[in-house]
Amino acid sequence: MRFITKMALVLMFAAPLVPRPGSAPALAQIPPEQTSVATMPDAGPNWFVSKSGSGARVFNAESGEMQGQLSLSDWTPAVTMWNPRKEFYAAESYFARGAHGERTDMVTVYDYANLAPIAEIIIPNHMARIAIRAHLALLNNGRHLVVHNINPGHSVSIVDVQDRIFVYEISTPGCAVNLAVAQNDFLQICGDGTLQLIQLELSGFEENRVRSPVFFDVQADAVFDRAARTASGWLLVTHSGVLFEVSTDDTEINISEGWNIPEAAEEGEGWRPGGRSEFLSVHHASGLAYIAMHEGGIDTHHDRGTEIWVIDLATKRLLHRLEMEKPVSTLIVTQETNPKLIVGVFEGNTDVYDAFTFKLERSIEAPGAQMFEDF
Amino acid sequence: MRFITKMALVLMFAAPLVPRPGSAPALAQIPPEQTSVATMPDAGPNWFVSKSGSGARVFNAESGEMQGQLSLSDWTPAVTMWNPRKEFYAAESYFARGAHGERTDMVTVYDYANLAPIAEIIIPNHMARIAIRAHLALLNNGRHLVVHNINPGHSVSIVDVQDRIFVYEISTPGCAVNLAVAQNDFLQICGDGTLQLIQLELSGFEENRVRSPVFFDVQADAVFDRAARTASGWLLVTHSGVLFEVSTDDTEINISEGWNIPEAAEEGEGWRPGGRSEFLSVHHASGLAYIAMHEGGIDTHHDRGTEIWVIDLATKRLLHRLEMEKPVSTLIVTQETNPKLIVGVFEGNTDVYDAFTFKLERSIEAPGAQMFEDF
Amino acid sequence: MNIERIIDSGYYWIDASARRTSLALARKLSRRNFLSRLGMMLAGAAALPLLPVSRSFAQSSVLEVGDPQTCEYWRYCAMSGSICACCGGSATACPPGTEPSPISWVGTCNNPVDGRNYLMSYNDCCGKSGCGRCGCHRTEGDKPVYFNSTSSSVFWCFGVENTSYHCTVSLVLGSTDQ
Amino acid sequence: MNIERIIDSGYYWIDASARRTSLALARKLSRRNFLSRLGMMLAGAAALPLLPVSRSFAQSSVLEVGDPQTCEYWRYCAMSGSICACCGGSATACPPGTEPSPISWVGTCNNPVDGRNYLMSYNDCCGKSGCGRCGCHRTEGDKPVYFNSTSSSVFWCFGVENTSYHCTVSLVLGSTDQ
Repeated sequence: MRFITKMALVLMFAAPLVPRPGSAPALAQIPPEQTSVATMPDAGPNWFVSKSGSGARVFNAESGEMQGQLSLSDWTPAVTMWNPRKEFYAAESYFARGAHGERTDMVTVYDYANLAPIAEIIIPNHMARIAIRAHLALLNNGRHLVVHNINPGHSVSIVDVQDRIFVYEISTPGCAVNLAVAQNDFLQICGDGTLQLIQLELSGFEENRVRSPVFFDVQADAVFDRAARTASGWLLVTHSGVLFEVSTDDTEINISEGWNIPEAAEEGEGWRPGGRSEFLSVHHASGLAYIAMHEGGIDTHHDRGTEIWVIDLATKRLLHRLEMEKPVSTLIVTQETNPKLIVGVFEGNTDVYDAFTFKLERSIEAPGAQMFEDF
Repeated sequence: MRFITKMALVLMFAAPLVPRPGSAPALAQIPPEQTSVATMPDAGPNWFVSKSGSGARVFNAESGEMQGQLSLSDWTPAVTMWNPRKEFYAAESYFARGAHGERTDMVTVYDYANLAPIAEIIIPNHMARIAIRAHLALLNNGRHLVVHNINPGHSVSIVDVQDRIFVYEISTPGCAVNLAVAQNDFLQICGDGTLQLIQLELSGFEENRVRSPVFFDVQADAVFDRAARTASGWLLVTHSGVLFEVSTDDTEINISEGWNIPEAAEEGEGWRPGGRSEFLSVHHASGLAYIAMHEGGIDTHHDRGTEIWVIDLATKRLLHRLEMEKPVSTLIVTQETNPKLIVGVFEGNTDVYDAFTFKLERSIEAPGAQMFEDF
Repeated sequence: MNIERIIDSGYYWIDASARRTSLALARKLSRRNFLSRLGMMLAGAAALPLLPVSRSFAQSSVLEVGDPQTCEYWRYCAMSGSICACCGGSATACPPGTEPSPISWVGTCNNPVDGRNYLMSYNDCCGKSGCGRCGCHRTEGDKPVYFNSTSSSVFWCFGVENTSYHCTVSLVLGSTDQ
Repeated sequence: MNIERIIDSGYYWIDASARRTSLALARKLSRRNFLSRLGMMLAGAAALPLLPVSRSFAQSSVLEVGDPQTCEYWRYCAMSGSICACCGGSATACPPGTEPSPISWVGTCNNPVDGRNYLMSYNDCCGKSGCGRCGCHRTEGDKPVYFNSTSSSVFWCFGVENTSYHCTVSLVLGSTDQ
C-alpha cells in the first residue's frame, strides 16, 4: 500500500501544469477529449491491401485513406482474405530473437473488425519466405490454404483455415507457384515445362494429381513465377512475353496456344514483361491485362517496368501503353465495375489510376509497398 | 533408410550440370573452392561500431572495411563493449511475434571473435527502448551495466555482466541519462536542474546517492539528454548552447561554470547545438569537442546540424566550423592519437574525416546508421 | 490493460517528473475504466479535485480549422510520431485493433481559430507495428527524456497489453487561458 | 549443422529440381564435415565418383581481376543479395559468426582474364540479420523459383542452425569449358 500513499502525496503536491512560463494554469470551458478506438467499417469499392516488409495496410483507393493495418512477420510471402468469413490469412515466420533463436512458422488468422491476430496455426518450418503472391493460395472453397515450402525441395503445407488446423505437407517435386482452380484444386508450374494439377479431398488430403504435356522450355524461355487470375483460370507469361491462358475442367488441364504480347518481343532487345514482384494483373469482367514492360534483352526478367501495357485478352490487341515516370515496383487492377489500377512506384508512392481511362487519380503514401491484394 | 536410397538414385541419374545450352559439361583443371568463415581480427586503430535499427556493424575507419555485424533487437538503445573481456553488451527487447506476443527484455552478451550472442541476462520489461547512448552505461570497472528504464517513472536495471546476472532495479525519480564516473558510480541528469550521483557497492547494490545543487532550469534552457565523455568526466550542453563540464570526486559532484559555445548563441535566431541522436563528442587527449550545430531559435533542439563546430575546451575557443553538404544525423570522434571524426549523414553514408585536418577521407555505406561507438 | 501488472510489479514509481504526468495518467479512458481504478487507488486522497479540468462547460468542443493528416495541424505542435489520422484513426481515435496508452506526454498548442492556448495530451496507440505514414516531429515545449512528461522522444506505450508503437493521437484536455 | 535434422524430419525431398542442386549439396564444407556425413549416407552408392569435379589439377586457382566488393565483379553474374566481401567476409568467406549454407544455387560466369566459363556456386551466409551493404542482383541464367537450383530469389539458408539471411559468397566449382 506504500505505492498508493506515495502517489496520493504526489498528486496532492502536484503543481498545476505550467508547460510554458507565463501561460495561465486555469483549464476550463471545454470537456477533456477522450481517446477512442476505431473499428473497420464495411469494405467499400476499390479497397485494397498493400503489403510491405512487416505489415499490410488496408487502403480505400477511392478516397486514398488508410483504414487499418495488420502487423506481419518480416518473412511473410503474402496475405489473403476470405470475405464470407471476414478473415485475413497470412503465412508468417518468426524467430524468438529477431534474427536468431527458435523459428516458428505459422498461418495467422486476423479478424476483420480489428485486423488483429485471433488464431495461430503452427506449420512446419519449411515456408519459402519470399514475397511471391503464389506462395500462398486460398482455394476457392475458402477452406484450404496452400502455403508453399522450399526446403530446398518443393512442397506445400495444407492448412484448414476453417477448422484452424494444419492438415499435412505434400511433396511437389520440381513444381511451385500455387494457383487456385475449381473448388478445392490448385495448379503448379513445373521446371520440366508442364503444369501440375493437385486436387484435394474435402479433408484437405490429396485426392488426385495430374500433369499436363510440356508447353514451355525453362532454359529457352521460362514461364514467370508471377501469374494473374482471370475470369476462368490464370494468365501466365514467359520471360520473352509469350502469354498462356490456363484453366482446368475436372481432371483436365487446358493450356491455350501461346501468343506474343503484341508489338513487344523482337529478337534480342525489345519490350519484355518483368519485375521483381507481381507485375501483371487481369480485370476479369473486361478481360484486360495490365503488364509492366521494359526494354531489354534476355535475362532482364527482373528489370522493373517503365511502361504498363494494357492488352485485351479476347482480341489479343495492345490497347494502351501507360508510360511511367519512375519504374513499376508492383501493380494490381481491382475487380470493380469501375476498376482502379494500383501501381507501386519503385522507391516512391502508390499511384491510383482509373483502369479504363488511365488517368492518374491520386498518389498514396504506402512505405515499402511490396505487393497488393484486391479486396 | 528410404531417403538414402532415393538420394543415391538421384545422384546416379543426375545429368551433368548444364546451366546453359551449349556450354560443355566437363569440369576440371581447378579444385572447387571451399567456403570458409572469417573470424574477427584483433581490432586496429580507429575502429568503430555503427548501430542501426536492428544491428551493429563494426568498421575500420582507416580502410573503410566492414569487419562484421551483431544482430540486435529493433529496440536496442545502444551497444557497448569491454575490451579486456573482449565482449559486447546490448540491451535488447523482443516480442515473441515481431510486434506482438510476449515481450522479453534482456542484456545480451556478444563475443568478439564471432560477434555472436553467448549469453542472455533477462531484465524487467521496463527498458526505455529509445536510441539514446546514455540509456546504457557500462561502469568503469567493466562489471556493472546500467540499463535505463522508463515505466513511465525513471529507474535503472543494474546487470553484472561478469557474473551474467541481473542484480536489481533502482528507482531514480526524475533522473535519467546515465554517465559512468569513478569506478562503480554514475551520474544522472535530473528534471529539477540537478545532477544525481549514484554509487554502487561491489555487488552492484546502491551504496550512496548524492544530489548536486541546481545548475540549470529545464523550462528556460534544458540540458540535452545527449552527453560526451571527457578525459575527466562528461561534457553537457543546454539547448541554447551553454557548456558544462562535470565530474566527481568520491561523493562530490563538480560542475564547472557554464560557458556559451563561442560565437553561437544570440537572442532568438543564432547557432544552436542539436539533433535527434548523439551530436556531440570529445577527443579526450586534445580536449577538442565536436558539436553539430544548426541555425534556429528556441525549441529547435532536434534540428540536425548543418555544420560541425570544433571547440577547444581548454581555451574555450571555436577552432573550426566544418560545413556539411547534408545534415548531420550523428557523430563521434575516435580516441586515437590520430583521431577520426565519424559523421553519419542524414539519409546518406557515413563520412570519415581526419579529426584534426578536417579532411574528408572516405565515405562508407552504413545503411541506417543511428549511433556510433568507439572501439 | 496492464496497469495493475505495472503497479503490482512494484517497479512503478511516481516521481517528480511523473508528477506532471499524473494529469494525463488520470484522464478517463472510459472503455477500460482507468479512472475508476485509479479512483479506487486514490480513495480518500482527495486526488480527483486536483484534476485541473472544470466539470461545467459552456462550449462542448473546440472550433478548429486545418487538415488533421498534416504535421502543420495546430494540435500537433508537440507531436512526435505517425499521425493516427493517417493510419485508420483520427486526430483523437486510435486505428482499429490498437490500444491507446492511458499515459501520455503533454504540450500546449495555440489554436489559430480562437487564438487560445490548449493543453494537449499526446497518446500513443499501441499493439501493432509502426504505421509509418505521416511522420511528424514538432518540438514546441519538448524537453529531454529525464523530464518525460513533456518529452516526445519516449515511447509512451505503458499500461497497455502490447507495448509496440503504432501511431499517436492528440487530445484537447482544456484551455490554459483564462 | 542441421542437415541431419532436415533429413530426419522426413520433409526433405530430392526432386527433379533439387537434383541439380546435389552437386552443391555435396560440396565439402570442411569445418562441418558435410561431405563425410553425406558420404556415410551414400556409402555403397558409388555417389562420390559422380561429383563432377576432377581431383587432379594443374592450376590451383582462378586468375582474376576486378573488385570483389562491386556487383560488376565477374563472379557475381548470377548473384543476388548482399556481397559478403562488403560484410566482413570475402568473395568466398562468410563474415564472422555466420554459417554458410551447404546448399546453393548455381550459375555460369565468364572470367574476362582467361575468357573461360566457370560454374559458380552462390552460398548464402546465414544466422545474422541482413548485412544490407553492397546489394547486388544480376540475373544471368536466373530461373523462376520452381526451378530453384538456378533461382537466386530463394533464400538459400538450408541445413544451417539459423536460417536468417545475412549475405552471399560465390565459389568457383570448376571450369565448364573443355
